[in-house]
Amino acid sequence: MLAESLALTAALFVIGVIGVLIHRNAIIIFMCVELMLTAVNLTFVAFSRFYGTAGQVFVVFVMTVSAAEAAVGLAIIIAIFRHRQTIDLKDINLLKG
Amino acid sequence: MLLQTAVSAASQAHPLSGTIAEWVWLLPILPLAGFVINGLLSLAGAHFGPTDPTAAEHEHHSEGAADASAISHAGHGADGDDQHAVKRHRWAGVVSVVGPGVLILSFLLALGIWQAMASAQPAAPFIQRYFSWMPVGDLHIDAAFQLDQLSMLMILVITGVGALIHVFSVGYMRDDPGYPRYFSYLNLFVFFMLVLVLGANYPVLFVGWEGVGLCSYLLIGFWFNDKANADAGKKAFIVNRIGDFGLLVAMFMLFANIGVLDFIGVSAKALDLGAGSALVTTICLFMFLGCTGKSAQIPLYIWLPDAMAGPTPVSALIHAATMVTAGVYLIARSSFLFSLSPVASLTVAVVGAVTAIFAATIGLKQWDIKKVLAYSTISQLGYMFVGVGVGAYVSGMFHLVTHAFFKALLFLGSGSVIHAMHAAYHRTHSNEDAQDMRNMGGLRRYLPVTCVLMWIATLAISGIPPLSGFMSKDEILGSVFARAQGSTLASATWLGIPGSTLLYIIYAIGLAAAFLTAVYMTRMMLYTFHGPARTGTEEEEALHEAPWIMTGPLVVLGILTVFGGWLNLPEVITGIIPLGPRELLAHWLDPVVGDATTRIAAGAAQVPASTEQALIGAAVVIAVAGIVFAMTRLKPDRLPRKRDAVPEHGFEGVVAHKYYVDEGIERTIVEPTYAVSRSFLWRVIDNGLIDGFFVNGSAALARGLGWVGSRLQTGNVGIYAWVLVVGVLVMLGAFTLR
Amino acid sequence: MASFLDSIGYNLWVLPALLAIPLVGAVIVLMLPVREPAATAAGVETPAARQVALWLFVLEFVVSIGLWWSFNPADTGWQAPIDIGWIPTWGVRFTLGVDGIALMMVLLTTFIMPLSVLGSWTTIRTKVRSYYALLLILTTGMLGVFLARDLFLFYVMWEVMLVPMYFIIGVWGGERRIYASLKFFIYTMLPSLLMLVAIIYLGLHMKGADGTPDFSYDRLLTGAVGMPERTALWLFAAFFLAFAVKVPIFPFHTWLPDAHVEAPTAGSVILAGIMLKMGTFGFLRFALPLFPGAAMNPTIRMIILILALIGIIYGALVAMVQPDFKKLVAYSSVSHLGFVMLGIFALTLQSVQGALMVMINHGISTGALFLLVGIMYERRHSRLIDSYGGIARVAPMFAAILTFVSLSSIGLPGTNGFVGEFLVLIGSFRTYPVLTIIATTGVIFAAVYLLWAIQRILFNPLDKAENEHLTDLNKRELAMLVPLVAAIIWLGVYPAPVLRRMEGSAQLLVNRVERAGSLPRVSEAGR
Amino acid sequence: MEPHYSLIYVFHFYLFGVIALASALTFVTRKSPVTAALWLVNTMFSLAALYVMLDAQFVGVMQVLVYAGAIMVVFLFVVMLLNLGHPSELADARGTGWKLAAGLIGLGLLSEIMVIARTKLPQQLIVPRDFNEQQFQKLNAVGMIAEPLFKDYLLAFELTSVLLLVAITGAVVLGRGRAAGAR
Repeated sequence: MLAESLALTAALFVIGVIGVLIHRNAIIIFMCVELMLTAVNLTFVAFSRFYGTAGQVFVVFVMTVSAAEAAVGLAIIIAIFRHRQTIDLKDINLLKG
Repeated sequence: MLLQTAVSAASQAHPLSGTIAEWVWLLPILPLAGFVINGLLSLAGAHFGPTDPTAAEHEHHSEGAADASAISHAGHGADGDDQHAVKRHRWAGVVSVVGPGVLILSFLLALGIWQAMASAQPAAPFIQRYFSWMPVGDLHIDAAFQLDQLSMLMILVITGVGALIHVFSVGYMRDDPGYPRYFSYLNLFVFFMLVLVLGANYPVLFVGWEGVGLCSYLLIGFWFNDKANADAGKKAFIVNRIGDFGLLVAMFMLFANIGVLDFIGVSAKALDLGAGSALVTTICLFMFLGCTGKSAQIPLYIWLPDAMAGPTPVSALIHAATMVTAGVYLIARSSFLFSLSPVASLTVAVVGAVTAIFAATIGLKQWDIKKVLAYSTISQLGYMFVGVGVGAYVSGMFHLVTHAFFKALLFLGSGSVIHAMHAAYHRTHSNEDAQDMRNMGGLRRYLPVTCVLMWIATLAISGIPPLSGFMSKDEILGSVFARAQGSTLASATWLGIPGSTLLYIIYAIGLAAAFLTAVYMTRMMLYTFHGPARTGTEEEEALHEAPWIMTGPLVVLGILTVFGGWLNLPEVITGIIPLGPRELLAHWLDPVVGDATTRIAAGAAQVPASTEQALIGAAVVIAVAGIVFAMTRLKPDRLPRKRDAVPEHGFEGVVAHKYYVDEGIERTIVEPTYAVSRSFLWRVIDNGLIDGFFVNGSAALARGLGWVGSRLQTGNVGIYAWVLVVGVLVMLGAFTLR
Repeated sequence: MASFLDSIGYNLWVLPALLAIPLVGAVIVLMLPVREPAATAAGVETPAARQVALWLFVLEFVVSIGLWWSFNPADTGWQAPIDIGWIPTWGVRFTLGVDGIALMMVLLTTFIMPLSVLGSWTTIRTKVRSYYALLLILTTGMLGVFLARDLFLFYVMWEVMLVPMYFIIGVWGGERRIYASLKFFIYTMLPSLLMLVAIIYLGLHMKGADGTPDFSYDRLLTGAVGMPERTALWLFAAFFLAFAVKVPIFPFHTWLPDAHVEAPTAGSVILAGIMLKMGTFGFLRFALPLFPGAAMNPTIRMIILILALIGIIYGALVAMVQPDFKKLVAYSSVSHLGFVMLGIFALTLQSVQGALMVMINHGISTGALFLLVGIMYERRHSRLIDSYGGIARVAPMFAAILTFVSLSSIGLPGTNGFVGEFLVLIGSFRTYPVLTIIATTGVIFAAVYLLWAIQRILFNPLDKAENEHLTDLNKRELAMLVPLVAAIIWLGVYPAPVLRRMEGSAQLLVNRVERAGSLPRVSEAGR
Repeated sequence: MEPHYSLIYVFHFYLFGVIALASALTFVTRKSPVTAALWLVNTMFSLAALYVMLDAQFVGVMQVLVYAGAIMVVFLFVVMLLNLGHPSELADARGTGWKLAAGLIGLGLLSEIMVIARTKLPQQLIVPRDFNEQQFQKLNAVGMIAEPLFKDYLLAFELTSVLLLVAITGAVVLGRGRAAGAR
C-alpha cells in the first residue's frame, strides 16, 4: 500500500498548497498548512513499515511542531486582528520593504 | 675625500695625471658653488625682505623708477619677482663678486689645465672616475669626467666667453630685483655646460644636456610675470625634450647593442655595429634628433627665436655661444659613430644646409634686433652642422668657436643698444618697443664703441677676410667642396640622390646663405646705427654709451673676433700670406676626431690649390656682394617708425611671419592634442566610458537590481507564498529533470 | 655601525618592533585626554596627539634606518627573519623578513610618514586623536605588507591597510569624501577578495601530509611552479586584478583621482607615496615569482605591457588638461606607475631595478607635490590651477621647491626621477625596443603637463588680488620639504648605494622568473 | 516486498483514502472558516483510520486527539472569538485567474512529487519484514514509539518540549496583546 499512500500524500499536500495560494483568509491558510503537515505525516507512517518505528516517532515531533505553530500563529492572527480589524492578507502588508 | 681616493686610483699612467688636470672636477664645482651661494642669497633676500604690504602696493604702482628689468620688453610694465623693486637687491654687492668671480676662477683653472695639456700632448683622453653613478648588472655608468682636446676647447670657450658675459651682466642687470637669482641661474648654467662637455659617457653628458636646457628654461622665463616669457621658456624646454627623447633612444640602442655607454668604450666597439649598417644610421639619426632640439635645427628650431624673451646676456651666452652649440659638440664627440654612417652624416649636412638658408631668409624680414640675431644664430648653427655633417669636424668646431666670439659680441652689442634705448624710453615714460629697429636709427652717434665693435662682428659673420668668421665659414664650404670631389659621403646615396650631387647642392646652398647673411646683417646694422634717428627727439638726449663694465667685455670679444681666425689658418692662406702657424686647431683636435675625419674622407682627391683659391675668392665676392646689395637697396632714411609701419603682404608677409610655422604647429599639433585630451580622453574615455559606464555603471547596476528586488517586497504575505511555491516548483523541477 | 647593531641584537627584534611601535602608539594616542579646540592655541583638538604621533613616527624611522646598515647586499635571502607560529590549524605562521626589494619600501614608508604628520599638522582640527591613531595603524599595515613572508599574513596586512585609509578619506576628506572613500574601498576590496580566494587555493594546494594548509611564501615559491598552466593562469589573474587596481594600471585607475582629490593632504601623500607601491610590490613579490609561466606567457605579457604603455601616455595626456592641480598630480601617478609596470614586465635586471627606483622616486617626488598642493590649499582653499598665477613673486621659496620637485617628477637628470626612468627604459629596450621607444615619448608629455601647470601657478602675471599676500613657507613646511628635496638630490646624484642593496634581490627575481617562465615554452618546443 | 493484502483491507484503505481526498477538496473550496474546519476534521479522521491500517495505532490515536481534538478546536475558538464566521465577510478567495494559476502550479507540483516518489528506496535501511511485528509483540503499541522516543531521540524530545513551552509563552504574550505590556 506504499504507492497508494504516497499518492494520497502528494494529493493532500498539493491540495494544501493550492489552498494556501487561493485563499486570503489567514485562518484558512493556516488550516491548509496543517493539512500539508498531516499529509507529510502519512508518508512517515507509510514508510515506517519498511524502515522501522523511527518514522512514527517523527510523526510525533511533527504534531508537536504543528501544535506549537498553530498556537503561535493563531495568537499572531488575534493580535493582528486586534490591531487592524481584519485577517485578510491583502490588507496585511507590514512586511513591505 | 671620496673624490681624492677615486682620482688617485683611476689615473695611473696618463701623462696628465699628477698635473693640474687632476683638479678638473673643480671646474664645474666652482660655478655650482656660485649657484648655491647666489641662490641662497636670492631666497634669503626674498624671505627677510620688507613685507610691509602697503609699501609693496606703492612700489607695484610706481613700477619702479629705475626698473631695468623691463629692458627687454619695454612698456609692458614688467617687473621682477620681488617687492622692493626700487632699490638694488640687498645682497647685490656680494653677488657681483661671487657670480662672475667663480667664472673667472674657473677660466683661470681652465687655462692652467690647457697649459698642462699643451705641454703633455696626450694621445688618449684623461679620464677621472669619481664614483659609480648607476651600477646595475652589466650597466656601468660612472660619474666620470673626460678631459681631452675637444672638451678642453669647449671648456675654454665656455669659461672664457662665459666670464666675459658674466662681467657684462653685472652692468646690464645692475638694478634688477632678481639680481642674485639671475646670477645663480647663470652659474648653474655654466656648471651644467661644463658637465656636458666634461662627461665621460653619454648619461653624464645627458645630465649636462638637460641641465643646460633647464637653465635655459629658467633664464628665458626670468621675468616670469609676463606670460609671453613664461611661455617661451616652457616652449624651449618642451621642444628640447623632444630632442632629448632622440638622444635617450640613441643611448638605449647603444647599450642594447654594444653594452657600453662611455665614449672610450663606444668608440672602441663602434665598428661592431657595422660600418654603414642600418643600425648605426638609426642610432646616429636619433642622436641627431637630440642635436636638432638643442641646437635649434629644422624641425626643432622653433624655440630659439622665442628664447629671446630672456635677458640679452643670456641670449649671448646660452642661445648663441655655448648651449646651442652643444649639438655640434655632440656630433664631434660622437664622430666615431657618425663617420660610420654616410647616410646619417649626409642627413646632418642636409638639415644643416636647409636650416642655414631657411633661417637666413626669415632673418631678412625681422624687425626685432634680437630676433634677427636669433635667426642668424640658427643659420650659423646650420653651417656648423654642415661642417660636422660632411665629416669636417675640425671646421665645424672652428666655426663654433669663432661664432661664439662674434655672436656673443653681436648679442652683447645689441644688449648695449637695448640698454640705451630702454633707458631713453624709460625716462620719457614711453611705451615704444626698445628692441624694434624701426624705432632706432642713427645710434652710431650715441653708441660709437658699440657701433664699431658690432660692425667688426658683422663683417666677420658675413665672411670678410681676415676676420674669424671668414676663416671658419670658408673652411666649412671648402670641406664640403672637397668631400664632393671624393669621399665615403660622395659615393653614398641619400634618398636616392648621389652623395656628390647632394654635396654640390649643399655647397651652393651654403654660398647662397652666406649672401643672405651678409644682406640681413648689413640691414640690421644700417637700420640700427645709420640713417636718421627714429627714436624721438626727447629720447635722444638720454641715449648714451654703456658703462665700462659692459663695453669692456665687448672690446675683448671684438679682439677675439678679429684674431679668432688665427686658431686655424688654412694652408691655402698661409701659402699665400704667411700670417702665422697653420691649422693649429686641426692639430689640437687630431687625437679626438682625426680617425673619424680620415674615415669619412677616405678616397678623397686632393683639391688643387688653384681651385681652392678660386673658391675662396668666390666666397669673398659673394659676401661683399651681399653687403653692397644691402647698402644700395635699403634706405634707412625712409623707414617708418614701428607705430607707423604697414604690415607686409604676399611672400614678404609670409617670411615676416616666419612662414607661419609656429601657427601651423599650434593648429596641427598643440591644439588638437589638448582638444583630444580634454574632450575625448578625459571627458569621454575617462569620465564617460571607464568611470561612468564601467565603474559607476556597475554600481548603478547593483543598485538597480536591489531596487527591483525591493519592489518584490510588497509586504503582502500572499504574494510571498506564491513566490515561495513557485520557487519550490522550480527547485523540485530541477531535481526531477536532473 | 653594523657591529653596533649586532651588539644590540638589532636583527632579532627590528621587524616585530617596526610593526608593534605604531600599534602601541595608536593606543597611546587614543588614550590622550581630550582638549577642546577652543581651549588650545592652534584651534586644534588635542594638539598633544599630533606631537606624540610625530615623535612615534620619528622613533619608527630611527628604528628602521638601522636596516640600511644591517642589510647585507650580498645575501639574497631573507634578512632579520622572524618565524613564529600563529594559527596552527590553518598552517598560518607569523613570518617576517626583509630583502632588497622590501628594504627600500620599508625605509620609504618610515621616511614619508613623519613628513605626512607634519603635512597634516594644522589641517586636521577635529577628531585629531583618531586621525593620528589611524595613521599609525595604517603604518603597521603597510609595513606588514612589505615584510610578510606568509601569504595569509600578507592578506591580513593588505586589508588592515585598507580600512584606516577608508576612514582617513571618508572622515577628513573634501566635499565628495563619502563617494571617494566608498569608491576607493569597494574598488580595491573587490579584487582583493579574488586574491584571497587565490591565496586560499594556494594554501590548500600546498597542504602537508596532515592536511594542514601551508601559506609559506618560500615553500610556495618552489611548490607553485609545478602547477598546471591553466590553474596558474587563473590564480595569476586573481593576483593581477588585486594588484592592478592598486597600481593602478589603466583602465583600473579611476578610483585614484577621486581618492586623491578628496583625501586630506597626508592621505594623498601616503596613498601616492606608499600605497600605490603595494600593487607593483605585489607583482614583484607574488604575481611574478609564484606564477612565472602565466606572467611570462607572451600574450599576457604583451597585454600588460601595452596597458602600461597606455597608462604612461594616457595618464600624461589626461593630466595635461586637468583644471585641478591635485587631480593633475593624481593622473601623473598613473603615468609614472606605467613606467614601473613596463620595467617589471620587461624583466631585465636594469628595468626591474629601474622600476624599483621609480617606485621610490615617485613616493618622494609625488609625495612632495601633494604636500605642496596641501600648502597651496591651506592658504587659498582652492586647488584649481586657474586660481593662482604669478605667485613665485610673493612666495619665492615655495616656487623654488615646487619647481624643483616638478623637475624631479619630469625626470630631469641629476634628480631621482631620471635615474629610475632611465634604468627602466634602457633595460626595457633590451627586450621590447619598439614599446620602449613609445614609452620614452612619455618624458616629453611629462614635461608638457607639469611645466604648463607650474607656469600657470607660479609664473604669468600676478593678476588675482587674493594671491598678492600669500605667505611663503613657514618653518614647519620647510622642515617637511627639505628632507624630501635632499632625498631627491641624493637619489639623483648618488643612487649607487640604493641600487647595490636592491641588486641581489632583483637579480634573483629576474633569474627565477626567467628560468621558470621559460620552462613551459621549452617543453612545448620539445613536443 | 510488500505483504499480500486482503481485499477487504484494500477496500477499506481506498475508502478512507477517497474520503480523505474528497474532504480535503471540499475543505479547500469552502469560504467559511467554520465549514472548512469541519471538513478538515473529516480529513483528519480518515487519515487516522489509515494510520491504524498501516500498523501505526498510536499515531492514529494521536492524530485524533491532537489534530481533530485539539488543534482544530483551537481554530474554531479563534474563529468564534474574532466573530469571523459570517460568509459575507469571507469573500476572500482570489479571482479565477489566480485560481487557475494555483491549479496549474498544483498540477505541476503533483507531477513533480510523483516523479520523485518513484525513486528507488535505499535497500540497506530496510528493516526485516516482521520487525514492526516483533516490536509490537515486545513493547506493545505505545512502547513501540516510546522506546526510541525516550532513548534515541531523547534530546530532540526535550527540545520539542522546550519548543512547546516557548510556543505557549509566545501565544500567551501575543494573545494578551499590548494591554498589560504597554500601559
